[in-house]
Amino acid sequence: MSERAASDALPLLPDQPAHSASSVLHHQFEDIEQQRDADNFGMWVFLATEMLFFGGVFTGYIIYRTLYYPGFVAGSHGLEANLGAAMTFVLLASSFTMAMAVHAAREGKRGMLVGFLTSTIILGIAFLALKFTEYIHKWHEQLVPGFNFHPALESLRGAPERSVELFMCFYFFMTGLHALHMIIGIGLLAVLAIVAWQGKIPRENYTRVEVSGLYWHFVDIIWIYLFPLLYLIGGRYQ
Amino acid sequence: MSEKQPSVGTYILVFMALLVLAALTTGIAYVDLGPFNTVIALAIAVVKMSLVGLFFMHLWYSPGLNRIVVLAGFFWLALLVSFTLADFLSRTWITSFDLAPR
Amino acid sequence: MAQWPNLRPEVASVHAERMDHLFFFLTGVTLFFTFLIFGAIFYFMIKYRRRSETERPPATRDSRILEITWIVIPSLICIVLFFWGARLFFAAFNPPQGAMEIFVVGKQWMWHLQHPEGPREINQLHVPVDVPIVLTMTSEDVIHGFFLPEFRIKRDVVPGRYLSEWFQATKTGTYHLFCTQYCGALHSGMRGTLEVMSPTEYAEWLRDNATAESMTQMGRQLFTRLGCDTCHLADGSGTGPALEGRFGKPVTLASGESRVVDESFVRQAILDPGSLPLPNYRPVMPTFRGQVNEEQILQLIAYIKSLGSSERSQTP
Amino acid sequence: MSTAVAEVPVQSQVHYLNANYGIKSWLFTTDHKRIALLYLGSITLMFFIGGAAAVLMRLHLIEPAGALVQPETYNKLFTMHGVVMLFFFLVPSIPATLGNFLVPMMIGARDLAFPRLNLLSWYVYITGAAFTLYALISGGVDTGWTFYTPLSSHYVTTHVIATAMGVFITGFSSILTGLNFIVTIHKMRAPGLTWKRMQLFLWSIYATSVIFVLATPVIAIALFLLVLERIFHVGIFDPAIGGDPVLFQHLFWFYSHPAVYIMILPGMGVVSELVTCFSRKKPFGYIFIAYSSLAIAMISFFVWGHHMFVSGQSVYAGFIFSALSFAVAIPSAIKVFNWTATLYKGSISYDAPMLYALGFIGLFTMGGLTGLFLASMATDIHLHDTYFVIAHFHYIMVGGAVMAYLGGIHYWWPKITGRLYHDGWARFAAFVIFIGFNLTFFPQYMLGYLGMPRRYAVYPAEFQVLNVMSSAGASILGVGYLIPFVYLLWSIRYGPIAGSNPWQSTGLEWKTPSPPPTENFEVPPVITGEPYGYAEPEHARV
Repeated sequence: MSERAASDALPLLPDQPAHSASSVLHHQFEDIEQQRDADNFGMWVFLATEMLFFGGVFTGYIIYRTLYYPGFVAGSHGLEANLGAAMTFVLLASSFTMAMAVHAAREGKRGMLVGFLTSTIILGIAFLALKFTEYIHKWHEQLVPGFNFHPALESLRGAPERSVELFMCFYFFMTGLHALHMIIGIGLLAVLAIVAWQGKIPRENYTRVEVSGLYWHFVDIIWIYLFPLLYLIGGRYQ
Repeated sequence: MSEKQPSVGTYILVFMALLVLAALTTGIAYVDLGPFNTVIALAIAVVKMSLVGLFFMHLWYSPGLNRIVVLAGFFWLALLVSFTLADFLSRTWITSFDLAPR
Repeated sequence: MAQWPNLRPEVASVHAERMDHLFFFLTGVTLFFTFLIFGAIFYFMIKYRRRSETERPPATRDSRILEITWIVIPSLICIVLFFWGARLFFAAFNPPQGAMEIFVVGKQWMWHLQHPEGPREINQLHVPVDVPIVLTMTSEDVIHGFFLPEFRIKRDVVPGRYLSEWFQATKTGTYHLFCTQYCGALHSGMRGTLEVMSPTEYAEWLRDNATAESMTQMGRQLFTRLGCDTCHLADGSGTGPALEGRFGKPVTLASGESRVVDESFVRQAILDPGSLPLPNYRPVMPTFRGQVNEEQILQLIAYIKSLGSSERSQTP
Repeated sequence: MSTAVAEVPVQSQVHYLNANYGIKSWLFTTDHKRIALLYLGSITLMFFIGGAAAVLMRLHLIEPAGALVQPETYNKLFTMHGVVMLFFFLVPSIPATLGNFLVPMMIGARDLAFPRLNLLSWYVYITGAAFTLYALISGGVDTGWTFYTPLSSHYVTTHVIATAMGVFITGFSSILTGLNFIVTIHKMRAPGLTWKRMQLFLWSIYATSVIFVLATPVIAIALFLLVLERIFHVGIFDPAIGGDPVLFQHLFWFYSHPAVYIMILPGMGVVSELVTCFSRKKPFGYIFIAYSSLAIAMISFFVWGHHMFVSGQSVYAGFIFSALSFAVAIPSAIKVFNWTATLYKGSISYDAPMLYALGFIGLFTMGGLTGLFLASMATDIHLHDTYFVIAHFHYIMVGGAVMAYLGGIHYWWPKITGRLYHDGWARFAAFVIFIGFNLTFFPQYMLGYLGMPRRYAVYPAEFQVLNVMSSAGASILGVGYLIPFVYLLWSIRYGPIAGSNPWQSTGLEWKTPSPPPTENFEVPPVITGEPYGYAEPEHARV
């Protein structure tokens, strides 16, 4: 893309009426450059709010981890680390395909864009499937607080049952919140894929794809932290 | 933002690095390093986050304002965590009767 | 008929006196600045009122010195207020040695108050004058707040924890006791009275209200009824550690962490033994959660304390 | 009426109100001015709901044993008064109405950065309000607006989930509004409008938006965890499994203290505009007022622990929070001194907006200084959760924020509706509100010092005289608030036509005809000079 000064969007002369003909530019912006800057900046501010939204429950996690460390270690060993690792790989792959989708949108290649968007959606659904199976396992192991929390003795590993239940509360709250954001992301991308397939995403204005990409990468980053903090507390060598 | 963009090659390189780091995180967890397990796991997570943030989310190429917003987000998060943790940890310093259960 | 209210609550303790001094200083600062601002506004409104519609007042220069003065002066006042308040606060929550201990259990909409000598009261507390009284408080359900306005002390009563506050009455009389943390429907009914009596009256009151056993004796009965003495033998040969002379002293757990055996430690040991593994004892102690309520735990603590506890050490 | 302009002002033919007609043109509008009016209507409705609860409470407290309702109902009244007044009136009041209307006009833009997001924020607000009104109608909630656990999560049987979800949803409306303002102020300023040439109202709206965006998510997660704990009967605040109720208080107050600065900062912005316009003076220490808004926004996140000095928080954390609470008082003091200095050698007129502004400065000084009583730890032991706290925050919110809101509504009313209201009635209403307010809340300072706890349906008899005085003041205040409602609506139909600049203000928003066209400016303005150029000759400033 050329340098900013010679940006390819037609520079609007000051006395030209504000709303130029192309439907791409919204009437309140001077030029396409300002619109893209505003959209991305707005998304980053929204991601800052999401950071603090997850931050609230991370704060609780950090506090209770320092207060009830044995319970957290025991609870963490109750989780299947291999399943967690698989989910991490799936989500990193989906981030890659999402980045490629944004790249395709930039280049204006409709087929590649739709292809990468659908592969991101498929990987997202795969992640949710893995997550759902893990929840089923936890149900069978009777580790779901509130419903049937009767852990077998050896799964407590000597830690008090209350602290393990507290850890499982955190496990379900944090991964549940993350899964909820995944579902919203998949819905977003599905709509985007359809709109892209109909060819409504022109080369000059692909910010919708870019913004969805930012959201998807953010949800991936949350999982990058969730995996070590929930599954690998104090290492898995015991 | 619309200026330089990472090439496909960069994306593939970053993706490979992420996969290696993910494998590393799980691998190292099975090695007994005492307290360092947590430190290393978090360090790897920070590196992965920076890779995704800088390249996949184009922070490396975007104007300063977006970076300031990210830093502000981290600063406020650190504020919430540190002050709350300060309360919980300093509860047992008081020399009088109200000692929090440990 | 409601008589005209006095504007200052009774001063019944030395702390109340000191706190009032800070309160009056703050009132002075507030009144000074309020009259300063209101005065300036009225003066300017009258002196510089708009004479004619087309009046254009000349521009005034900003003055950096003025700005600095009204940053520095409020900052100095704030620094003084901070240290004065913080020192008084620290003193308010640091009871003197050997204070008389009263156990308080807050329950939805009533206060259970228990004297170590045995008498138990509801919504009423009788204490001697000129004796430092420490209130060790916990709640059985929601958060309550124990407020003695005439002593200017207040502390929330949080379930799952012991929180304490202390006072030393300098005047006899009947004083208010309010619950100040909203705790449900009859929060405003959760009130009581504090009777401060002369030492002789107090001794006489204790005799009149003497119960069969003191808290310690009730604790011993509970200790045997729940079967604690089958493991915790006096000579330490049982499956559990001997408890004689352990209260108030540090103990090292299996995880190497050293903790002082205080009320919270004993309460956690009773309700959650698994979380306090000892180095050379098997973790077989069952939890007594659900079998003992807060008052019974306090009685067990009183009994364990009476097993020759060392002088109450001020933990680090 | 001091604004008799020479030529008879004629109203512009086509403007944003008559650009198009019909319900759909209002419900699907993306024009920031119309959205501001939608907010104005819904906020006024919520204000009267909250106000009704307040009047009932004050009537109930006339007698020590309670004159009107059962204690359970009283608990529901003060909870609903708190929730509705704070989350549904004060938080969105100035930013969503005056902010939405004025920010694009003050920076010379055609609209906000994301107009559709702006409309979505109103619908999210209405959805949240619907949840809370459902809870109100079907039995109310009696946990207090603070929702402290474990009372709210395990021990009450009222509609906690519906109210908590209502507040949770309305929080997103604040986030969207804040996000919109931040992006608009950063990215869409007119050419030549540098940060130092922006009007002070924009500085305070920007600072408020920073708090909106960074604080609201934390109460969203706190209430979300509370609802989960209430549904599944187990959660991280549950003392039965080792959870700590004080953690909920940390998460709650991390939002709720910056939220009180969300409520007052826009009011400060309005007062900066009013004081300069009605004394025809450049603000004294413009940069100090501007930067103190940002300083308040920043430091307000460091101080939340002063709500928890006696709630089981550690003494050492208390020291940190107490010191920082004193630090946050300094920027407010700077603002008050600078406003007062602005009046010096000015040409002050006593229009209604100016009366509200001067009332704000005086009452905000009282409110702010009584905050020092609660920041200093020792006096907070005695005064916490008593009527002293009630008086303190009402002096700031009612004496400050609501007065500034009314002043702003009166000041920009000619620009919003193109009509002038009857100034005599307006000044009378301002006077009645000032008197009623002081009579209501000043006795509560004394009640607090005497030790009367807050949230009490019944109280000892010795507090009755002061309570009766307070209830008397409340009735005057209630009447005072009804008067503007009448003559402002009256002025829409019958008020004289206002010109584009009835107060001869130098604000950029007054450069548009009133009511302004949908695009605000026919020709996008270019800014050359400093703001508030009252001393310069009439047309020096474009």
